[in-house]
Amino acid sequence: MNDILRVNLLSPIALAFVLGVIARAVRSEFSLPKEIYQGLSIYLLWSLGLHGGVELAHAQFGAIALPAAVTLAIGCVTPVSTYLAVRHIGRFSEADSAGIAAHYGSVSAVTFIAASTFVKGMGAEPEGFMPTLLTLLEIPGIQIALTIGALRTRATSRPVSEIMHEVLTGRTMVLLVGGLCVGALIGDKNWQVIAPFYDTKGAVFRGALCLFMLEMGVLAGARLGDLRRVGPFLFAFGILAPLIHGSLAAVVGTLAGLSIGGATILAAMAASASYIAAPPAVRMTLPDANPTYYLTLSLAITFPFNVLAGIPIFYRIAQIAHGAK
Amino acid sequence: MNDILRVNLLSPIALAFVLGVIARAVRSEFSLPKEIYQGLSIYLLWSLGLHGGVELAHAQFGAIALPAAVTLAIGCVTPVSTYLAVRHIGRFSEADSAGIAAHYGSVSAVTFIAASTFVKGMGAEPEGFMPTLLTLLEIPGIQIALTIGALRTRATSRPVSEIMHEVLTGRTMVLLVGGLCVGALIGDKNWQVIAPFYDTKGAVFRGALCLFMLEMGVLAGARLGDLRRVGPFLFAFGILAPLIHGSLAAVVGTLAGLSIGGATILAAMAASASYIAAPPAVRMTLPDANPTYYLTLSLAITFPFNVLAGIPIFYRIAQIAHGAK
Amino acid sequence: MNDILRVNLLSPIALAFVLGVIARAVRSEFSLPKEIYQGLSIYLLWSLGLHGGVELAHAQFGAIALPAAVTLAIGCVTPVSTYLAVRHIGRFSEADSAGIAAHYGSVSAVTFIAASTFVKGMGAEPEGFMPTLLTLLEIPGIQIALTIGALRTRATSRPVSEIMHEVLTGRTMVLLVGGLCVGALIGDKNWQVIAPFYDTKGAVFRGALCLFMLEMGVLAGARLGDLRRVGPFLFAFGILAPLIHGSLAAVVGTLAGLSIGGATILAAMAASASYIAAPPAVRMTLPDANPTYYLTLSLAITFPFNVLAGIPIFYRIAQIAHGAK
Amino acid sequence: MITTPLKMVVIVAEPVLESRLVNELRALGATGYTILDGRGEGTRHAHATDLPGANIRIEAIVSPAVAGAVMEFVSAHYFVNFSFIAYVVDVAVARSGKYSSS
Amino acid sequence: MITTPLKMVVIVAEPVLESRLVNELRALGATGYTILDGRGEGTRHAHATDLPGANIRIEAIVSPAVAGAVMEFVSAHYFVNFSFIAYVVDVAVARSGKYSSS
Amino acid sequence: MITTPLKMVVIVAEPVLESRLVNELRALGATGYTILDGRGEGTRHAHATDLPGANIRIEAIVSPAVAGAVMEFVSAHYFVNFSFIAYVVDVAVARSGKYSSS
Ligand SMILES: Nc1ncnc2c1ncn2[C@@H]1O[C@H](COP(=O)(O)O)[C@@H](O)[C@H]1O
Ligand SMILES: Nc1ncnc2c1ncn2[C@@H]1O[C@H](COP(=O)(O)O)[C@@H](O)[C@H]1O
Ligand SMILES: Nc1ncnc2c1ncn2[C@@H]1O[C@H](COP(=O)(O)O)[C@@H](O)[C@H]1O
Ligand code: NA
Ligand code: NA
Ligand code: NA
Repeated sequence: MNDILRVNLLSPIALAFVLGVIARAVRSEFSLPKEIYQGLSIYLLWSLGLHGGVELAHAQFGAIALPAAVTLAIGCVTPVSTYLAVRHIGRFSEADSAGIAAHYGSVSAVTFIAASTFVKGMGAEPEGFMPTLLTLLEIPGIQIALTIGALRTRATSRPVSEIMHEVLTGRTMVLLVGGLCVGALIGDKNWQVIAPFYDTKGAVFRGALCLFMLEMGVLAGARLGDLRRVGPFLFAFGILAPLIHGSLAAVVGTLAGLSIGGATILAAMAASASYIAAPPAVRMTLPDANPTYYLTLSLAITFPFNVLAGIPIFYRIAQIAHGAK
Repeated sequence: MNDILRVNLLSPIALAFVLGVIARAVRSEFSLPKEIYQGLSIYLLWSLGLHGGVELAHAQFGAIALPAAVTLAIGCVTPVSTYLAVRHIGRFSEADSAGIAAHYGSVSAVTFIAASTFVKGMGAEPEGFMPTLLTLLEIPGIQIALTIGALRTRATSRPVSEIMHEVLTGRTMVLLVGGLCVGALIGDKNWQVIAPFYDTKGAVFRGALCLFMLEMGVLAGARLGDLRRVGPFLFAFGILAPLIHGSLAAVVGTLAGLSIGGATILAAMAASASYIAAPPAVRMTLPDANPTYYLTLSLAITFPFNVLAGIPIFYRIAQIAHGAK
Repeated sequence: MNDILRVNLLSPIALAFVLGVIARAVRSEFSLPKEIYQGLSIYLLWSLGLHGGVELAHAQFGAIALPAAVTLAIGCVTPVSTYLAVRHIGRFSEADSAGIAAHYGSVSAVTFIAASTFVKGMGAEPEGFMPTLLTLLEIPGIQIALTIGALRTRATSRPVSEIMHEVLTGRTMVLLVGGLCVGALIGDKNWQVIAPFYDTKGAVFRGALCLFMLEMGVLAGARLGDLRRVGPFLFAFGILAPLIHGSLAAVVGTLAGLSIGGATILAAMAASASYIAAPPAVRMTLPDANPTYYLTLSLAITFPFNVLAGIPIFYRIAQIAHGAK
Repeated sequence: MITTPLKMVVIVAEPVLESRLVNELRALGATGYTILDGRGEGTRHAHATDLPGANIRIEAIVSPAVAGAVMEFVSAHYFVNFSFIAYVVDVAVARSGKYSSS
Repeated sequence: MITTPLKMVVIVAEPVLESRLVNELRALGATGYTILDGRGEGTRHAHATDLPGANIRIEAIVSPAVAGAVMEFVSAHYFVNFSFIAYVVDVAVARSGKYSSS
Repeated sequence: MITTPLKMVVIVAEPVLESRLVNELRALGATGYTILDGRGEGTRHAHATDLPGANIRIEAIVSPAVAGAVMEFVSAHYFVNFSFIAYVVDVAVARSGKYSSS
């Protein structure tokens, strides 16, 4: 276990993230230009979709049914469990609880990418259809949480349907779903030509990921000051929730027939909290939910935890689960 | 023919473009940051120039004379034919006709790049000096059309000479002409070192081109709503003009001694309408020409037609012409 | 010598820079988007740090002690010599003299990169720890010059300490020092995976450097108009100072045991004038120092001189010094 | 030359509100608007963006009546929950016709 | 402190007009200007840019006389064919000398 | 609706001054500010940035007293050595409480 943790902590991705946090901690004004940061995330998502599509074209669809079902189930469970915990244990307002639930119900694509990179580095090649599962998990969690919120709180300031259209047509979905289709259509010959640029195991992709994680560190570091504001309950929640959601997903994923790599990635998805699709959606539908809570949780607690410790832990659990099978 | 069309439609470039259009059609707000889009186009043009220069250094200049003459001829014919058709068949104002003529007289570098990528994919290696011809075609078309406009309409609001200086020193010319010179000077040894990054047949170039085409699709999609505005005549013109200009150029190019690949690219240039150099130049010299007409034509009709159907058609015509020779 | 100069002048880096200057000279409005320019410099510095760190992990620290000492010595000598020359020979104000001294006391990372690229191209592989020396030279020069300025001129408008914090936590330091640490920690296995993207001898790095130099040329060209303003003394100083500082450093570096490549890079550092870290620091601490002087000197005179002529000259001197040893 | 006095409503708010505010301005009678991207700080910290402090600044030149309606509306809908300020500036325009939807 | 009342002419227009407008402002007596990049919508759709809605916002602080001249000029030259608005705001400046070319 | 008249101080200056100006505005009593990135030209040339002409435009809505203090302060500290202008605009705000630190 310690080995795996050490290996992960010494990966360029983790170290770049830590560097970004440190830079912020020493009050450096360093930061990637917003457009570069956005450009990198577009490139990463687009690569993920393309490469996923190419592999999807090879997958037999029998294999994907069960994992897909499990993924959707996770998308339904995590927002509810989150809502109940924050509302009834943490005693937070309905709006705050629903807002946080939307974040944990959805998924962080970067955490997904970090997990893929980790398991591939470990030699535990995941299923080719994992990016497809990512797209399945993006939506339902937000959907469910916002609906809970809409029901519990006074009429939301804007119809959920409208918001869901924004989520469904957001950058992440366009690039992932679009990339999957394009990747599945172009065929291997075309893929070979562009693979060195888009291969998610390649140097360009991983190099770009390092730069991106550096900025993620800066953004997370910028929120460290808010840690006091969220209080002890949410702080603990930000670590326990991913641990519990992720561990369960690692086991269930294994039972659903996923490889060790696949189960680890599924766990990382379940454990992760969205900070791209969810925040604006929640802001619009639940304006009285405090953004400091859900943003600090997602960016400054759960994301670092998953990237630095969670993923290797889930990997170990998946290994054990596979052994037990 | 159908094969060639299918091959082209399933290329990453075409599919990325289509994805962009679809994203827009479903009212997605996805779009590349402006600076990334500009950065990509700078990289593509600069690569085109550099690589072209390296190959130019190897070309014997006897071979280039005739194709160059033909290219200049095309640059003189297309704006005039366009002006006459739009003015006398379409009955549009002199300003509108001259404005549209300037766009069809000039060339779209991205169409050129798409054509090069297509023919190289087809194994029909074009002449090394094609990028040089591209620079020859950039200017005269605009020049002629603006002069027609200046003569026919009331005194333009700004001297054509001043505008032409802007066109001549614009991004495209600096990067293409500059790149050609640099590429021709550095020699093969230096080129080898940077080739993987700048090679127009390489993965980085083609990967970047995909991302660029994705945004091109978004930009074209954003103008689909204007299709109603341009009316049936211009719509038909936006498809027939490139077909006619391109087919003739494919034949003439073949007679001028160009290879199948070269003739196809020449045809694509003749068929294409500029949407980078021409619009601002026309806007300044012919302010009463309606931008909706020339921009919608260039971006939403002619560009997609060439990229999706025109190029393979011209390629087929070039094949036949070569057979007939 | 002429050979070396020619080789350097025909390098993509030098030619790209010249192209940028020419573009500006013909009043072209071409320029890289600010964010792309910043993104490129972040990538270049980050690569420099990472690769340097990887090599640093292999260096025995005995070898680095003496060169490090020499580097710090240079950091103390160059600002003083600059101050004295500008103040007492050039008869410029104390503020102007101190401001210029801060620039020549510090270092231009791009000049460092150009020098590394040049010597590696020459087959004179430099020591792995050179980037470490770069970080040593970044600070003291500015520090000393600002202190001189603070002592000589009326109380500065802002405490030097505060400014130094900004310099110490600035982009360059975060990426270089941070990159060195990350690079030293990840180990060769991780490095191999991302090397094609970050290798400072690789195609991506050098390709990106060309684009960056193109924009550097534009920025330098934008200041050519100010050459009149700086007058003959500063103009001569902008060429003689790097010549003298660089030549001495090439010799001293050789005596300190540096290889020909290492001594050349050290010379380039000593000769170079900062234009990223120094300007804002000087602007804040010495507001009455004329920015036109130090910016034109750094960007439009000394930088081009080093990149086009200085580096090969220092290389030759290092060769001779090594021969004499 | 003859210029007409009108009001310019300026709103500085979280970027997430852009499309919504634009629609509401139109609905309330504004015939146009100009948006600038900026950053800032105020009396609150909440900000649902991964780029802390990012803001949009919307300015709309409208009739005094529409200006009042817009200020009413935004006070009622945004002041409580959002990073949001709104103010009105007197401006003199040419072509005043351009600014009245009626 | 003593401030002097002056006029600030603000122009929102298509980016393609930037260099031209700057020259004309100088010619009409403006001693400086500040440009911000923005986006917007108005009553017309024409926009000769591949980025629909992109605009520049130019503000120039000038004397009332120059302000009038600028409004005259732009009304005559740009209102018909370009995406273009111009308005005047009252401002109070320090160092009023800075703003008169004479 | 009821709006309160206040002053908006607008500063256009070199980007290097940003953090410093923000602190000084707060110290002088401003409760917030909005910054826009721009470019421009004036009567002076000096500009310590590798991007000639780049500027920041800071606007702060404050009480008349604070406005006066800010203008005093910047006149004394920045006009001589920096590319810098400052002007005051009358604005009418809602929620005037937001703008007084007291
Ligand atoms: N006094 C002020 N002057 C100028 N802009 C302000 C002021 N107060 C707030 N703002 C802007 O309005 C945004 C939201 O303010 P707040 O709701 O107080 O967080 C801030 O981010 C600033 O950009
Ligand atoms: N009422 C308005 N308020 C603020 N900005 C406007 C208004 N009308 C037009 N604009 C700006 O002026 C530009 C040109 O307007 P137009 O000529 O109506 O297309 C638009 O893109 C907007 O940025
Ligand atoms: N008359 C003016 N109107 C608008 N902005 C101005 C004016 N004069 C100067 N500026 C702005 O203030 C900055 C500094 O001006 P200066 O100190 O004259 O160089 C310039 O770069 C412009 O952005
Ligand atoms: Na989740
Ligand atoms: Na053409
Ligand atoms: Na130096």
